[in-house]
Amino acid sequence: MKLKKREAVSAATVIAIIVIILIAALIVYLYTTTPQQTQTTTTSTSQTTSPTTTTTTSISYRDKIVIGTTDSVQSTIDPADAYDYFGDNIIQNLGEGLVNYRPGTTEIVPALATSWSVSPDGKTWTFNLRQGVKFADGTPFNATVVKYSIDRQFKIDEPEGPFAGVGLDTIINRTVVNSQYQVSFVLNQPTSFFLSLAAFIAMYPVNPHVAPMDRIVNYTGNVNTENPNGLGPYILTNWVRSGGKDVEMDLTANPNYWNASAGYPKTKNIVIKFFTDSASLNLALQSGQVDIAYRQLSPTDIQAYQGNPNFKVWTGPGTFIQYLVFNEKQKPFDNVLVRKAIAAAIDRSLIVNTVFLGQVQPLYSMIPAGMQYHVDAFKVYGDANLAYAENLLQQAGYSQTNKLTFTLTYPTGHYQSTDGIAQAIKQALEKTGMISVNLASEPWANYKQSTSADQLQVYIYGWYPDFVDPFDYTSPFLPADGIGFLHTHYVNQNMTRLIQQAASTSDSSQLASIYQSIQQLIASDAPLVPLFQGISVAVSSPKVGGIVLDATTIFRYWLLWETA
Amino acid sequence: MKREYFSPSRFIFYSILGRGYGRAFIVAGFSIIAFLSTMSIIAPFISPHDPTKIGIGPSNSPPSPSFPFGTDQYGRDMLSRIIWGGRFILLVAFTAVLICASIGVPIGLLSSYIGGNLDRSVSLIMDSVYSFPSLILAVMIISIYGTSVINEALAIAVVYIPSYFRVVRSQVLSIKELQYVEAAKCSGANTLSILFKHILPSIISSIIVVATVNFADSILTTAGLDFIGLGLPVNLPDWGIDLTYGRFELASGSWWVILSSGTMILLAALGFSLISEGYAERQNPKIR
Amino acid sequence: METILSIRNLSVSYYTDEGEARAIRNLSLDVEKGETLGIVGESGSGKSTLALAIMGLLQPPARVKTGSIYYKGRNILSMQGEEIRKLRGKEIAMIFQDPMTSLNPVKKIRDHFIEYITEHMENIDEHKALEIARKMMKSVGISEERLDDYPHQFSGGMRQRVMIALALALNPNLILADEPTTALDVLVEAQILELVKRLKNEFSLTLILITHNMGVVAEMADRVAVMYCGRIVELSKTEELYKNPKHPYTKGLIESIPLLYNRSRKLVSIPGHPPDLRNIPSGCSFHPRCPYAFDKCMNVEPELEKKEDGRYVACHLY
Amino acid sequence: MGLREYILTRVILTIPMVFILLSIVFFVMRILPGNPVLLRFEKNADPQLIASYTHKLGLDKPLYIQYIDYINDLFHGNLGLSMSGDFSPVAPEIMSRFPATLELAIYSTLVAILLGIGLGVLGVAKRGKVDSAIKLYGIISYATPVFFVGMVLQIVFGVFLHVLPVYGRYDGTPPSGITVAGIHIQTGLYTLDSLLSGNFQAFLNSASHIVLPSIALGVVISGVFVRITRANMLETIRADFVIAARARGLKERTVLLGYALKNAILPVVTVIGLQFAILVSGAVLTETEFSIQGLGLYLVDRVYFRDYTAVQGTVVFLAIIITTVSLLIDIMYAYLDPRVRL
Repeated sequence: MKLKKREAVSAATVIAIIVIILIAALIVYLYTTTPQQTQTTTTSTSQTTSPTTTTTTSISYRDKIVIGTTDSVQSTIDPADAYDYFGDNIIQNLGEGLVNYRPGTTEIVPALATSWSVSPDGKTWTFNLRQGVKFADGTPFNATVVKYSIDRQFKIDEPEGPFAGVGLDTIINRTVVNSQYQVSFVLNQPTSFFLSLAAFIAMYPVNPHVAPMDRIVNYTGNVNTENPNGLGPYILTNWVRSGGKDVEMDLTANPNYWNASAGYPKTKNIVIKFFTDSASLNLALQSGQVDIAYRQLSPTDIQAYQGNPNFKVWTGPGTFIQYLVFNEKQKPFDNVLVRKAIAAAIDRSLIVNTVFLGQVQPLYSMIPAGMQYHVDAFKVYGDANLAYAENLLQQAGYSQTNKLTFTLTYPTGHYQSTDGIAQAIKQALEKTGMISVNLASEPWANYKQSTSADQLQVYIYGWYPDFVDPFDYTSPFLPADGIGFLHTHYVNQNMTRLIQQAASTSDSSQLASIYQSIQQLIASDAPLVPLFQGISVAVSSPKVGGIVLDATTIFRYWLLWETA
Repeated sequence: MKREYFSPSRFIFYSILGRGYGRAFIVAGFSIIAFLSTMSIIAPFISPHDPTKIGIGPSNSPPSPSFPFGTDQYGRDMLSRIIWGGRFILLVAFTAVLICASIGVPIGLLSSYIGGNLDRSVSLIMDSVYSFPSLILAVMIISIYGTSVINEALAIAVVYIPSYFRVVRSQVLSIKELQYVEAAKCSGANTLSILFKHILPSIISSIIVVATVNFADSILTTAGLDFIGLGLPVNLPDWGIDLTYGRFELASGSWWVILSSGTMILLAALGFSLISEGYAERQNPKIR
Repeated sequence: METILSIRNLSVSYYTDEGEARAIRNLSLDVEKGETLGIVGESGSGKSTLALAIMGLLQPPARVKTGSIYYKGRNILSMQGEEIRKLRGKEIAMIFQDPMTSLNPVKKIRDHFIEYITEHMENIDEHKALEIARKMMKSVGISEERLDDYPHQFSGGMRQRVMIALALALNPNLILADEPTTALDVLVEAQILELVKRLKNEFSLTLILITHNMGVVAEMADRVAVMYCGRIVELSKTEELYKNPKHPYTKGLIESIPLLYNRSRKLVSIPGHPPDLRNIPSGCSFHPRCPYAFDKCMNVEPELEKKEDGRYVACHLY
Repeated sequence: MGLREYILTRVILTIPMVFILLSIVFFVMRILPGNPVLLRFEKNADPQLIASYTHKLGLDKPLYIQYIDYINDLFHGNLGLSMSGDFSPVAPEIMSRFPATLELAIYSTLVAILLGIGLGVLGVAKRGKVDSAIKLYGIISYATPVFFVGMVLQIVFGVFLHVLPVYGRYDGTPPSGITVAGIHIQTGLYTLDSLLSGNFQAFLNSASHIVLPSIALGVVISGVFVRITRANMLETIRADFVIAARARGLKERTVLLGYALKNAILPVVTVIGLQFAILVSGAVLTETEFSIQGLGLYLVDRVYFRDYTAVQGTVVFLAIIITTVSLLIDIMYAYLDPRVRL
């Protein structure tokens, strides 16, 4: 009888094992029957051609495209407040700047302003406005509206908003209405990149009937009275928000859009669906719940989609960069030899190929490649230059037995694959035999706090551009007091002087030499070590067209189309 | 029914592995746990690679002779990660069990032995916490104090203290009036020695049942914390972390990462569940 | 006389982790139509197991090892599914020991009747079934309004009346009463026994009365089978058995009955305990407790044999 | 003890239990050294701003005053101001998130009960190997991380079979309920709202979204139900009244369902209350996995933003819900049992 019982139990175990094996076999079978992913990268570069020019009229288009993202509007879609990637991107589709970028380039083209000029002293910029433009609710657009919008930014003065964030509050002195359709900005000092700032959402005009002078417009559920924008290609028709987290956003074509006669937007309705993480976004794309996945699929996902005929992978230059930061208050990182040794020992190919599967590019300057005035300044160190690194470490007093030991901290829940980056850095540095790295991680909010409290030694940060200009890749990292948001405590009078010059010079050959000096100085002092620069990637159904990914990082819904 | 009293040798042979109901479950459970713990302890000696080292193999390569469990997204060896991956999750669970047993049992003993209003108040507090979900409280505590093995263990422990308290209390109340305790009282033994010498030994098997359930739950809660990003640092080799991050690779075809790590978590929780089921059967043979 | 139930060489064991417990050992017995057969013995002698075996209700870990039970020529033990289900209740009904727990606590009495009757007789609708129920309740002396009550609203004796009413509802041939009055107090016990007696005649039933109470058997039975350790050790007419018990165990049982009218007699109890069924003594299983045991008793197990006076005894003394 | 006294005692006992739980939450959250407002403004820490928000949140008062305020606020349904974004009140956010969690809880409990009781009865009815397998299912499903089950379901049904949505609660604008006699009824339970408004398409839309999450969570919880149903069934199946029923020749179906199950099911009801804790923990994970914007995901999000009041508010809300549910289930149990019902 005892035997009998054992039989029963073991029979059950056998059944369980068989079930598990069957499930496993099913998964294996299903995977092996899907088309194998190939390593060859089919670069489907930005197809900017619009459907009307490439197709015959017999093809019909869908009037709705569903976009999936893991982003979320962090607080509001008010240009006085929104200073996060997705909030800004929605404003770029619901609103319009005085000037804008030509899709696919960083060339500034007329938008709400038809022409502009700058005074000889470089301190007064005058814009001639497009006439007859109306907000979605019919409110006319004119110079008073522009002045109202800029004055409102000053009045609200949100410390965490975009206006103060890029320093517009210190750049602009006042706004002057010259006539109904002409407006001038008087600046405190000549600013070479003011036109780029004019294309930034902080200077987007808002609807005075929706946006009160002294208050940020919060969204409480009314799409008609709580969208301060209204000059862009789309209007907001539905926004499902729950507990500060987006669920779905519906946009529809703005009938009053100034460029509507040119056939924009291409697709009448845009639906944006929000996902908690890349895994759910990926699943939704595969299950057909979304047509386009943009920000943020994992490198593995993207690799899997390349070569899959059921999907189209779109890539564009990325202006997102990531870099290593030293806090010079933490010994021994006040020693330039130590910083340089680390800069030399880092192996970018390990990060690029192993962590990101080749989907990012190695970066040798804080100014990303492809941007004006970029110089590969950090190439002087090379990659995994162990001999040089060991030499520098010996000079600093370290050896195989007396190792340089420190903690590298990385954030979680904010950037992609930071654990892999940190591990790659650790492995490369420890190859010198003279460095021992401890890894630590903190959730993003704690991480920022620890940074501000000077508690971290070596850490990782990333940067998205506010406006497309080298200035935005130097000045924020290198404040005169060495604090800023990075807390490097790196202070160098020459650097401060060079950055001031870069701000006020508008001659491009002069700028080139100034930025070259800045980049070389960063390399030789190594307060920061650039690691890599991202590539913008979107994956869509093969029927989708019109995705333009360029250095501006603006995702333009109004160019999208999809065949039925 | 006759009550069995504690004797170490009898306990080992009869309670742990001895014949009787639920033996198959208990033996299976203990084997699983012994296997997993041994593997975790000797991981440095048996692991073929450094579990944290990236780029050991190609990324996301399926199981092959050189990488029997495949590799993950960074080209780390999954076999090594599986071998190492039990260390922290089991350590957290073990610490949690240790903490709440060493708080819950003495409180239960004292409170129920002393009785009166004190017992009533303590019971009320314990009852309030008893049905509270461990994950929620753990999320709350970790959100404030940050993640570490000890914080996670503490967070999980808080919710489980009442389980020990309740089982100890109900047993003590029934034992308290028994003759040999009365006899010990009369012979002038003090309260503490009665509690720990006479009462504690006779309730140890009930405590073991609670502890095994606690173990299984702690493992699942730890994995859950990993899943919502409040677990241990992600660079540690850990089953929960591999299962969480493996999910991001799953839809692209890397099933081996979640299959191996998920199975290990399941096995660990299953091992303890089997033991508790076995003991439950032994105590109540009807449910066989 | 017609034999209604015939048990042949029945052996039943309980298979536990601690070993095989032999509850019934090679037992044979015939029950004649219309008689009341008493089966007596201490607890653990296998009486209740025998009752369950007759009903085909043995559950694991109990199992029939050998033997057969013929009811009207059909072997109950080889019956399956519907066949045996239709036999139970319809042909053979059972009355249980504890009326407190033998009724479904979440069902009204009327529902007990209705489902019982309709599941056995397809051509009877609920309405007619209820009529039968009313009639049966009346015949056991309970007012029919109480059909709408739940079991917990009845007293123990009333519940046993309900159980009896239920058992007789389909007019079965054979009634197995397993300690029907043990759980009741003495006054109620007498009422119930009276009721059973009356109904037995009214419905011309065959009754197997299982009890440990020698007094109840003396009152009710035509014949008595004495069980010890899974075997029948003595079987004879009730009067003869009481007047002249043969087997030492039977003697012991009878001597342990307190008699009101004979206080001078010394009350004797059987020394020792019934043996562990997993470890039954060799030879006569009663020998360790038997005052007359001799060598043979320890080695050879006596068979139940018909003695010259027509009585069956399993003992080497005769 | 009569039913009325029982319920009364139970209700009275619940009050201090809720109170204790709320106090624990309060003190655990306050042991944190430093000012939570500082955590929020890591970057541009303007002392004046911090002072004003500290005051606004009442964090400048002595601890015991804060405690009194906290309890007082709770009585008025006020869970404080969120520390992220615009300091909006937490309570309305929680209420807007609650239906999603409730809907998931209802359907997954339904799945768990059907699966658990079905398998439990099947095992007892068949015994032998089927029963061993079911018993093992009960243990394994309890030991499986809920998100592991979810992953497998998402891959199989969402990606390979393309039959069910793998995330969210609804495609498009959720159903708005119905207006009856000037009163607008909107439960926030999309499946119910769509039925109320008679929109069958909307019902299919919302129902298809809830299928996978509730199966994932339901399967995991069903383990407890299988085990408890089996144990109770085995206990009742040996009960005298079941043997008596068999002896009356009742059909096996009637015996199992009408006798054994009908009596075994009552204790299962109490388990619904006990497994509620597992359900809530599981909901946090399931909501994260399926992007359901319920309370669980809210909690996780707010932790990430270090939104201290929102975390506290959510935990308090859950504490009240959990205590209430267990109270209601105890009362329901008392009503269901005819032995108590008099």
